[in-house]
Amino acid sequence: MLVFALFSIRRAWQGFWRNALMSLAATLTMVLMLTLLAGFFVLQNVLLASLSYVEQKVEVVAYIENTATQEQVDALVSQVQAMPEVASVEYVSRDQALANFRAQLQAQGRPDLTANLDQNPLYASINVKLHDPAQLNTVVSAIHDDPIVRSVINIQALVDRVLTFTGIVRTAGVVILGIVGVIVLFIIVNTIRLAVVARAEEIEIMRLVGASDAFIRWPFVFEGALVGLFGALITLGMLALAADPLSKAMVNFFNVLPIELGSVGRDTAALVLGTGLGVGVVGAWVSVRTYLIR
Amino acid sequence: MLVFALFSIRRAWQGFWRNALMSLAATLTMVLMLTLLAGFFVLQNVLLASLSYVEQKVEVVAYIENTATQEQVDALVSQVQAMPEVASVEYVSRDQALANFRAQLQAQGRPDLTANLDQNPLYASINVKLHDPAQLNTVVSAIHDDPIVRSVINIQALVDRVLTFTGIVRTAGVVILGIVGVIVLFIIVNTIRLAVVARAEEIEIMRLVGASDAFIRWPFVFEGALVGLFGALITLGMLALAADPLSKAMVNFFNVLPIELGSVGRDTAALVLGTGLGVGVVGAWVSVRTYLIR
Amino acid sequence: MTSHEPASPSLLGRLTGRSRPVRTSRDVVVLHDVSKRYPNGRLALRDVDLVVPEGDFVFLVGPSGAGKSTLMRLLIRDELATQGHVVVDGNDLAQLKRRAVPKVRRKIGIVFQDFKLLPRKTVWENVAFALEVTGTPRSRIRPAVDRVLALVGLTAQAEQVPNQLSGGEQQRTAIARALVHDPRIIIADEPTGNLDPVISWELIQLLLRINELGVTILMATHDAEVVTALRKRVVALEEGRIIRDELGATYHRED
Amino acid sequence: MTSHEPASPSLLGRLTGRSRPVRTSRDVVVLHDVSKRYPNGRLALRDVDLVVPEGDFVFLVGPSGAGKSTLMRLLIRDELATQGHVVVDGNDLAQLKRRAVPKVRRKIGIVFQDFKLLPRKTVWENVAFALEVTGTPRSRIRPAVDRVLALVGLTAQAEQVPNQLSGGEQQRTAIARALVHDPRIIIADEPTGNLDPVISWELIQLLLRINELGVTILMATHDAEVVTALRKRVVALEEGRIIRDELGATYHRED
Ligand SMILES: Nc1ncnc2c1ncn2[C@@H]1O[C@H](COP(=O)(O)OP(=O)(O)OP(=O)(O)O)[C@@H](O)[C@H]1O
Ligand SMILES: Nc1ncnc2c1ncn2[C@@H]1O[C@H](COP(=O)(O)OP(=O)(O)OP(=O)(O)O)[C@@H](O)[C@H]1O
Ligand SMILES: [Mg+2]
Ligand SMILES: [Mg+2]
Repeated sequence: MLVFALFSIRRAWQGFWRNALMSLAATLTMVLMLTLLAGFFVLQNVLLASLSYVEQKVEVVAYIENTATQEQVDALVSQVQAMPEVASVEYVSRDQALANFRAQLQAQGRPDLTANLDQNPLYASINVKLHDPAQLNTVVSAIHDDPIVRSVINIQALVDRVLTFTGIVRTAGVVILGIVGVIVLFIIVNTIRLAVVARAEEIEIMRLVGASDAFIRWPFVFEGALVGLFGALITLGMLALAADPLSKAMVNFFNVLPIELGSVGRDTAALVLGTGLGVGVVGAWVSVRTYLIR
Repeated sequence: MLVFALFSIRRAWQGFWRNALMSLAATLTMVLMLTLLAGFFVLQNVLLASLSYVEQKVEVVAYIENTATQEQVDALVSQVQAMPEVASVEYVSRDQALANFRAQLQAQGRPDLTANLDQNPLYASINVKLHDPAQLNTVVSAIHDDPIVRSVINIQALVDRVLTFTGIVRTAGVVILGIVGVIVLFIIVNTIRLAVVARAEEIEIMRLVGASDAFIRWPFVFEGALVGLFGALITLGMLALAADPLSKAMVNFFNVLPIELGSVGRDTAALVLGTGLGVGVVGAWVSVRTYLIR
Repeated sequence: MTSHEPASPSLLGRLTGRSRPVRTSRDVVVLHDVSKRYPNGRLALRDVDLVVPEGDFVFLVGPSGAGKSTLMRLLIRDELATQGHVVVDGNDLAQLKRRAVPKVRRKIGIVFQDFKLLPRKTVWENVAFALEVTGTPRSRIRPAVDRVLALVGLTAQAEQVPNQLSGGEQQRTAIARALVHDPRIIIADEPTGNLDPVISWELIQLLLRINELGVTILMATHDAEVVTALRKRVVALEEGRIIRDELGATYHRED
Repeated sequence: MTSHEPASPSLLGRLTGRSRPVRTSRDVVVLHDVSKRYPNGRLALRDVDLVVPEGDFVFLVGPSGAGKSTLMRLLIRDELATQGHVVVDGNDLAQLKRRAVPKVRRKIGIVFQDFKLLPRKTVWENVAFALEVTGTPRSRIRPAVDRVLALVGLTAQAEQVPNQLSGGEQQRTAIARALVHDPRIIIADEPTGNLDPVISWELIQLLLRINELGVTILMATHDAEVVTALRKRVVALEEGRIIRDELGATYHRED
């Protein structure tokens, strides 16, 4: 068994270098394709994170009548808080609302005209964040019926739009990643198959001198694995080198979006290695098979 | 000559179908790669259009002292208008500014508190649009020195940021398009080379029975062109089918950005056809060459 | 010149009675009523009956296209007979499980008419290949290959690849590969077609010596001189039929 | 048995004087002081002088590895001599421009020792190939191919691809391809190696008839019977040297 494994690995190694042209072509194709796949995967992750962030921003704002007592407000807050769809509730008093407004004006560099006011024209409000923006309606109607609520800002249309948009982008992302994945798989399997076809003669002779199927198959499978492994390692090396400057650049320019990308690095490595090895092995296995069934 | 062309084309056609496995593999690779290229090209164009739109938004706002006379304002406007960097100048009077502000508040669903004002707290302004946001500084300093200008909004930092951002995205876009392009070229040339290598024997025999270089080369070149042509046509067919729903979807969700994409369709078609044919022909030419120089 | 009698008629009798032939230790190759029609419709063998006892030396002669190579291809199960039974060393090839095929092939050493050498491997590697892929430990490969290359006179060419060899050298490489694993049966398809008379004779002497050790030899050839000189068993094919099967015969029919 | 005298010693004389040999209408093949060392260091030909007048019939004999195929490869400029001059039909091959090489090759019909048939083309297409790629109009290809296939007896196999052919049939396909464009010189490298005696003789008769039409024939062979029977010019190589060049000779040296 060990002898057999050693033999297969040695032959795979020899085969790889003996057909250097084919092998390097296959490896390079593998590298390029895996880079593409990894790139799309990372983009897809960034996209998903950004979308979650955008969706987080969806909140329900209910303006409170000035006549409402603090107890009524507290009751409303705790009632809303109790709803399973709700993530968090924040009460903004009238004074706070005015302060926010002033700060906002200042930040935008616009003249502050509230100084000329004799009374605070703003209403207090409660701002509700949801677990899932799709459940907006339930929450809105619940709040709307409370007597102390003056009005609920009609953000239904906006939310719908954001939801449809993020949904579409998400689907498109998955579809594109899927298409790129299929392209990658196809091209790698194809390259490996061509490499095997180019050695049909060798397989033929092996059969005729009495090699068993395992002796014919495994060296090719290991060779496919070798192509996959080399391809994946080179890709990961390149990505590792590129990751630092890239993520710095991202932090610099996207710092508006505090995106969580903790495990993307690990996931990408797993994806690249898995795809490389998997496609190499399966591609070789399938390609050799057609020659064995005779 | 005609006999030769006919011969080459006939042989190319035969060669294509006789090595159907190789040819179809090459064509499919071509299709996938061209689709990728076209996809990136379109994305890149959408991106560029979006960026121009964003950059268009960069404008200089100069607030005018309430003491300025209409003549002074007119003089300033025409002076600014005369600057070569400036695309357009708009004068917004104090009344207009207040009207805009009110409209804006209403649009945002916020309470209108301007009704309580005894006087208009806003200043008149001139809003300057630039041809190229990079020339902001010149314009700002020119305006700033005018006595009737109260202040120029300090959007320098923001503009810098937008410019750096769009610059980076643009460069990244070009770089990514370049990388994808190189990947595409490499893989197609490689596929064609493998197809030629697989027929080294045929070339050898042609040489030995006294075929001239042209007779050896051109059938292969035409075969490469055939692969390129088929690949490009299939790709364009697929794109044409996909274009309508895609652009509808885009119009639906990106209608905030009135992007001009008039000639992208034509450009993409030219790119796909050109790349397909070019790479097919050049790849075949180069691949055959190594066998002729002996 | 006596016409050759089948060595064990009882086997043939048994074969006709039951569909599964029984193994005998005496006959290594038995063809019973074999026909081969290629997929394109060409009938390359018709109703061939042939029994080769262990240790026999058989010349297979006949004009080009008579079916000699086809018969040999049936013996290593490269092709299956469309009719009849092919039994090699007691195994009915048509009934053989896929997994058992390599075992049978390893008992046979075959010299292909078109050599079937690997163009990217050297002479040494081409010969070693047959041992490697059947799982021979490396320690035994080296001496075996060196020995057999010396035997066919290719020691000096060991490091050349096939297209750096003369036709005869390629043929001798193919012969070395067929001998290297000490097969019990050697099937040689025109092994002297590209050899000069001197080397041809050396090769024949080699085969005779191997034959004396008990190895069965089946050799297709057009070399009338060799066949006539050796006076071994001659099986003549014509248009797929055995038209002559004589012991101690010459290349041409002696009337 | 008279030793062969170079047909036009004056040419040889002139060759030694000037580096550029002059065209003569009489000698189609002239090798002057030719040596060939392969890149791996093997010296396949040493100081070979050979003059073949137009219309000659020359047997090239010698043991395996003597350099016969190498000599033929030099004539079609598949390899270049490392020393000396190779002149074919008045063209010094070393001086020949790349563009002129195909023209010279078209004057030659060559039967390769390993056939060099295209595996994906049928017999008919393989033969037609040699005409197609040299720009022959289609209308002339069909009758020419049909005629030459009939000549070598392969009409029935016209639609088979090489691996559906017997060894001899493959060899005859290669011969047909060498004949189909009416070459002025035919170079045949062991064209009878895989043929039975009857077909061998038919082929030799064919070559003799072609030779009588004025076509020069150079044939490498190990077939002692044929060489001895025909009593044509015999050039014997050994270890890359010409050791014998006799008219009306036999395969083996007659001492
Ligand atoms: N794979 C195949 N498909 C179809 N026909 C075939 C195939 N192989 C061989 N033939 C035909 O079968 C016949 C017998 O072929 P075979 O190779 O057995 O002849 P042979 O006796 O070995 O001849 P030779 O002495 O020329 O090698 C020939 O006419 C050949 O054309
Ligand atoms: N491409 C090559 N590179 C290196 N050595 C070579 C090459 N081709 C042939 N040789 C060597 O040159 C010598 C002569 O080879 P050549 O093919 O000319 O012999 P030959 O006379 O045709 O023999 P045969 O009768 O066996 O065909 C041989 O020893 C061979 O090993
Ligand atoms: Mg045969
Ligand atoms: Mg030779």
